[in-house]
Amino acid sequence: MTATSDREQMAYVSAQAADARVNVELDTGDMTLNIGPQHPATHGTLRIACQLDGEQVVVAEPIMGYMHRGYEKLCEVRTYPQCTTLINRIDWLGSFANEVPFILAAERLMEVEAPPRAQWIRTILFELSRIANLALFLGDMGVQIGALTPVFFAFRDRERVLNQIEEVTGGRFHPNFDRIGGLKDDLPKGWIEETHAVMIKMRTFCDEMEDLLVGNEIFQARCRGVGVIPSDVALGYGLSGANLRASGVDWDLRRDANPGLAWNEVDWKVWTHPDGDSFARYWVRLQETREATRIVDQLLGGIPSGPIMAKVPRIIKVPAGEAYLSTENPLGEMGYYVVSKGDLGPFRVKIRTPSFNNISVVPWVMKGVYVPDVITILGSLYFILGDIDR
Amino acid sequence: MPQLPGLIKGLGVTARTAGRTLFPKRGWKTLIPAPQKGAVTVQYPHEKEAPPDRARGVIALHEENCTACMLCSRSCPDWCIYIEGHKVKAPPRREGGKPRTVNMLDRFDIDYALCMYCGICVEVCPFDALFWTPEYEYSEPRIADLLHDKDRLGEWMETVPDFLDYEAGSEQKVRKVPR
Amino acid sequence: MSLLALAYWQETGIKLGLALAVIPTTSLVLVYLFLFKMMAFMQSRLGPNDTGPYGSLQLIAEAIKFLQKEDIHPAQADRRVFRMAPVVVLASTFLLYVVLPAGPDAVVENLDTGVFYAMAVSSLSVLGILMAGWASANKYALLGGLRAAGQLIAYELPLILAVMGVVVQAESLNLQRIVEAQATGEIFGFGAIGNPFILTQFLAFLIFMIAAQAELTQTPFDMPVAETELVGGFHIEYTGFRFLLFFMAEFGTAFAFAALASVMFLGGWWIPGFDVDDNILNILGPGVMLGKILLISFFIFWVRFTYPRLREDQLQKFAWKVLIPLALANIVLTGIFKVVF
Amino acid sequence: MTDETPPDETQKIDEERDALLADLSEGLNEILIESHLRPHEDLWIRVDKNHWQDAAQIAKSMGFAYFGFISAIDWQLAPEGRYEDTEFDGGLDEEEDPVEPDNSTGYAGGETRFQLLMQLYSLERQLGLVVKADLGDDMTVDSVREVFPGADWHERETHEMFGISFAGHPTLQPLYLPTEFEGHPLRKDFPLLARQVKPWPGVVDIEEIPEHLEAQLEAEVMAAFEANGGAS
Repeated sequence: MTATSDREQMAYVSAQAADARVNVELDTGDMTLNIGPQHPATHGTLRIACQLDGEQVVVAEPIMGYMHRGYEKLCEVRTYPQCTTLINRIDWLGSFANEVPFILAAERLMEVEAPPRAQWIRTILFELSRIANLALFLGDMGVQIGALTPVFFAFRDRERVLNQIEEVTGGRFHPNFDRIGGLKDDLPKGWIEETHAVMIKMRTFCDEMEDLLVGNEIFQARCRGVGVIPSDVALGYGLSGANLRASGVDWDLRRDANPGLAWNEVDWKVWTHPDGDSFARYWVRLQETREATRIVDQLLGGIPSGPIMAKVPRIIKVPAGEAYLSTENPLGEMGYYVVSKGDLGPFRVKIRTPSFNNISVVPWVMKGVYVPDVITILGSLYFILGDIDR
Repeated sequence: MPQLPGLIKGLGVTARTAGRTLFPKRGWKTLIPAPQKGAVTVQYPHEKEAPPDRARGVIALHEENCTACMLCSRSCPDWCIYIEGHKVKAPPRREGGKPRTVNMLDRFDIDYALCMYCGICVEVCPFDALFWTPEYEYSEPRIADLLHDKDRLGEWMETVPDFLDYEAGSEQKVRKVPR
Repeated sequence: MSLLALAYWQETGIKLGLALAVIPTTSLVLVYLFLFKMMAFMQSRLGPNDTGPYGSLQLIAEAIKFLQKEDIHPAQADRRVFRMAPVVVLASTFLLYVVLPAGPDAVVENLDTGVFYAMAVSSLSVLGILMAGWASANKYALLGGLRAAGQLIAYELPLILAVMGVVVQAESLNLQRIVEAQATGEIFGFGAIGNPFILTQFLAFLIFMIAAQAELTQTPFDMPVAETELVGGFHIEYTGFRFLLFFMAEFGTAFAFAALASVMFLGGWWIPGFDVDDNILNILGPGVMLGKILLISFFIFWVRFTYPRLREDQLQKFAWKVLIPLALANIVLTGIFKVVF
Repeated sequence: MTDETPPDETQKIDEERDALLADLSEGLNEILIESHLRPHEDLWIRVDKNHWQDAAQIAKSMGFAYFGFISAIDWQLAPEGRYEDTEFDGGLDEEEDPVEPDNSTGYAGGETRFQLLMQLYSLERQLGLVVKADLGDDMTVDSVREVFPGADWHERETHEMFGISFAGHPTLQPLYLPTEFEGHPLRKDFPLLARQVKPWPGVVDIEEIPEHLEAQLEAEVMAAFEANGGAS
């Protein structure tokens, strides 16, 4: 284990120094600080074992599995409609977005396509869950570095988005609304208008965050230049989503590998930032939230009429085959590698979650930072524990 | 135009929010503090949150429609629906017919301690016997009490709201709740 | 010039009783007004509103809850030091109240070296915090305690240097004399509102407030507590009554610093139009003081609820590279003006 | 992607993937064993397990620098099925034919029980690629940690879940499971205890009327029916 060998090395060096009668009184041993499993900065039960020299991190090693639920195994014993219930709970802040790639993968194997109206409503709900998810990040990042108020604003305004999601799907957090071949139900009357109003509120929220945090000199001092991830490292570690775009890589699956949802019907922009530091990650997410409200506004204006369900048999059997399908989820690229053998349920599901890859860069990026920066970096990488542990 | 320092802008945001919370009213009434109106929180035990009609609060059972076909029980991902039934003979529908064999429901339990609120059972039910209701106040101090039997599930039927109308452009038909 | 002729023990008894009643009350007022209500309004909430009218008895309920809790020590803790630490911190707060004047005679002890005493006593709390951090046998607590020590030492200096400007202008270390100097002072011949030193010593006031914020470990400088990284820092292992002591000390000290600021910069208990030793000020003075203290606390807490926190090294840099040179420049300038005019 | 994709676009995407496949077979040479292409969708290649690391290196040099994931597939059929009673395991509808056990492996073929899986992206081509490799009995393959640093955790996960070893990986300790955990949970023969401790409630069927009582009950019902005057 690298941590041990580093420690031994340090001990060896200090012993040598003592022999040489160098100023050994000033030399200090390392201290291991366990951040987590129960710690407010770990949004759940992640543990970061930090080797500290004073307040400086020598080695940081994330240790997870405290919330491993074995979804890949559980999916193997469930039918396709039953799987969406589980998949909802992977990234619990942007649940609807979790269902979409799985359903799309199953649809690809079955070679059915949802009618356009269903695709549009899917896209709207997808973007709404992105807003709900990122809004919480925008506030939570404030709490991570000590500002109390932003997170309350985030909870206040996210609630409006969740209400909109609940009005359609019946579930605030776990919509379970996507079906192979379409959607469970259509939009209720008056929903489009309400959602327009909510989008205006969300843009105000983004402005508030801009004034409260982004423009704040203390926030900038804490975030600028902290946890810089260059683009080649980001690609090698498989970072995705805003973490990748904050490193200057112009890659968005919504634009570059659209699996059939309505994103290419509207006018929007992929935001990138060249810096690759914590501030860039926050800034990109802020712009993405704004962009998502714009996407929703445009989509709401042009929902095509028609059915919401394609013709699918009542008992769904997916033909044998393999498909990997991923979408640009709030946290990054979420993909499902579905292997089917023509049965009622999938034969094997590999869930490629964004947070798993995003957090795997932690040992690399946390060398030599201060303890408070550990929190800043963790916060700005933005993970959801269910998304790491699955 | 010189930019205001972000530190001062930030103070402005919090002060504005405090003002809006304390004095939410417009016009001359601005001067009367009314935080009860300005705050976005719902004071739960005193006032009730009103979930949307489609909210998945609890499942109601319309027992007359249930034929004990076991579909919901078998499609439940959590295995939390327990059904038992037996067949009985029923009189024919019209004069001169033969007696029919119908299913009688003996037991219909949903264990809400296990339920994941996915709604698959409501969806697969071909006879309109299961419905969602937005009711949410049924927590219990003892976990075993979360197992609702068919009488308890039948009581929820009163709280089932009508299905909502659809947005323009929809081809869905609005279903009816059996009363 | 005493209001009533009392024996020494009677006077001491009254003063002691007053102090014991006042300090919990002050922290109660601050917590209720700012931590519960103002913060809630700033976050579109209502705050506690079930206990008592508008939730005003919430803190008393909390105190009762704290009192019921078991007194827990970590197994590895240095028990005696662990138990003593909150008392040391609270003692520092109590001692601060000794010199705070609320009227011409309404002061526990009118010390000639009042400013010096207040500064000296307020830094006692560092000792308690260090004791708590070290004795808890917890790494987070240790980090918090050491951060607190580093921070409080760094900020003691600008705090004292900022006060020096006031002392030079008032020509006294006595807090009552500083109030008098402000009451009798004139600005360019205009003396109706006296000369509150915030006008002439605005820079010193700013430095004092920033340093006080750091001394109180309020938000932009709350690294020793840092809920989201050190999970409470030095008081991570404290529960129940001992935690309550820390809590009370925190807000009691905030009140005391707001009082010091209003005495030194806002003219203290004096009301324009009254003689400085008017007896009526012994009655009205505390009210005036309370108003000014709440105003200053409002700013302290407003900043606390709005800003994120700095990093320890950034804070040290800010103290040594910005605040201390500025404070020194302020003293020099004040000295020059004092000599010239 | 709307219902009718313009034909020229179809052609174009196909060409892209065809060209990619041609490039890959040139670059990988004899390492490439088999490939499979689903037009407009994805490309699978199967490489020689002994050259797993080389394949990653070559793919990276050909622009596939964006790492996706590494995992594995156990192609053995699970002995317990879905843990529901076999009578209904084939389908919720009882008349449905029982599913034929299918022992075949997936796209790009394969001979062994375990197959390794790696997904990569090329940002320039805007295409994805799935690389597979058959694993022999020694269950060992070279680590690609040096090529893609992100593979570190994925290899650890694959190691604990399937028992596949990665030569050259310094810390193959469990990522999710407790250190003393025994077994490899994602192998098909690893039992899922949560489903074994509780019987499936769907196994209960409706109780039939006992045959010897049937005629009697029928008569009773009819008697009541007629007494009622034909109204039930």
